[in-house]
Amino acid sequence: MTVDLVYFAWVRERIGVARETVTTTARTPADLIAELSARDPRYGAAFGDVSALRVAIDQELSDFDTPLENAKEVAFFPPMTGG
Amino acid sequence: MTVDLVYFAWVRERIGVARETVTTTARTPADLIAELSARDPRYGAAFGDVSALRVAIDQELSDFDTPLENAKEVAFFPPMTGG
Amino acid sequence: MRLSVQPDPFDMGAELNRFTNDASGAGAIVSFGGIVRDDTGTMTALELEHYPGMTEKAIGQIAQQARDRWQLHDVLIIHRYGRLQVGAPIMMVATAARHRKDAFEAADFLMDYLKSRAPFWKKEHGAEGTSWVDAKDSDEAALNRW
Amino acid sequence: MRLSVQPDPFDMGAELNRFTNDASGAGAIVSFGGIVRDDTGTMTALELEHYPGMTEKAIGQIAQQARDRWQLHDVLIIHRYGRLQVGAPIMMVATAARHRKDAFEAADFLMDYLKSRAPFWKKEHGAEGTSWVDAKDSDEAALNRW
Repeated sequence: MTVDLVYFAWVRERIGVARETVTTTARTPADLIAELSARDPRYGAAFGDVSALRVAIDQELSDFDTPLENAKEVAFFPPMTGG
Repeated sequence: MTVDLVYFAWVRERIGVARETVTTTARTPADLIAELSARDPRYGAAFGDVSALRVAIDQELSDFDTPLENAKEVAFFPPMTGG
Repeated sequence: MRLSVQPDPFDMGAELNRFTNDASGAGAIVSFGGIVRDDTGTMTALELEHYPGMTEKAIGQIAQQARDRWQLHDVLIIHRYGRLQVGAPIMMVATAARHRKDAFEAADFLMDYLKSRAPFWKKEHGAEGTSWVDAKDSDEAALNRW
Repeated sequence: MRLSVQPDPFDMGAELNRFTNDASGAGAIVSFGGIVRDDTGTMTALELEHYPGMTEKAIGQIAQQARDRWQLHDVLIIHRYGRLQVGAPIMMVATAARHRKDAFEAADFLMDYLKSRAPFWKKEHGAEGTSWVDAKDSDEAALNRW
């Protein structure tokens, strides 16, 4: 499948792009992280500590083992600091 | 002793005056209530249900058995409804 | 710290802005505003009686308790008395703190105490006469939270 | 119900007055305002990044949860993004209810959820460079209150 990946805050800075489209066989965000980290060390630097990461599938906060199904957009970012 | 009595809300309306000065031997607000109620039925109407009354001695919320000592001003009123 | 007991209406937004500007360094500002509400649809005015002298003293003590208990940059309390129109502001409190928890808790505390410990009494004026507003047991019970 | 995600500054007092006027029948108005705070004395600006699309969606869901849970006449949420100056407003929420308990709890709830569930990230700009603001464990823990 083809999915848009979007990154925010220091995740974006470490990966070096704000948005990219990838073709993947990953079935969950955890799979995606493993696949990308194997491709390039930039992803390892951004995804190294999963406890410091959050993921949204199609703009809904999700878990790392939530099935991607037909997701169009997956976002990775640090814990939010609004308010 | 001589003490100023002040009344608020429906206590004032039932007694018919907002302020009066009385000479009394009462040692507590409870004594004062008993003494006044014996003098005139207006006081009985105002002080009949002590659970619906509050008292302040020299502008500090007090109990009915707090000693009056050298109090200058004793106020009787219903439970407050500020805010 | 501004504590005002007054008959005149006030501009809640203007008071909030002035308070916020003066509380420099505070990250969190909480305000509460009370508005005259007509529950029955027949109220023409709300009359607030108070105990001049004791009112100012009680409000000062309540504000001081809040400042002793929470980390606050500043506190604002405005409370009106006299005859108020439906929809008019009755009173407001505002708290300024570094952290939102202090600002929220202190404002909530101030309201609970002003409700049951500041010497005000409300009388509703309506088409069919007047009636004193009874204190609620729940208001007295709310003090036990603190 | 006005929910706004915007780069521009806003006038907290004017927003509060408009909200109060529109919420006719409400007796209790609670507002929270967040102000850019310089804890270190070296901050030159605060930058807020957000996730366009998800931000509006998340704020709408949080507001709806509050309306489902408390008796509210109205809710206001304004949240800025972009580069903000020290002392400037970051965001505000306001709640209008018949009773003060609903207004206080709902505003407190909205703040806890906006803090940890709305996709904003803060970066401090200072003389010595920039740094991302870490989320606090206490902010995540605050959600368990509800």
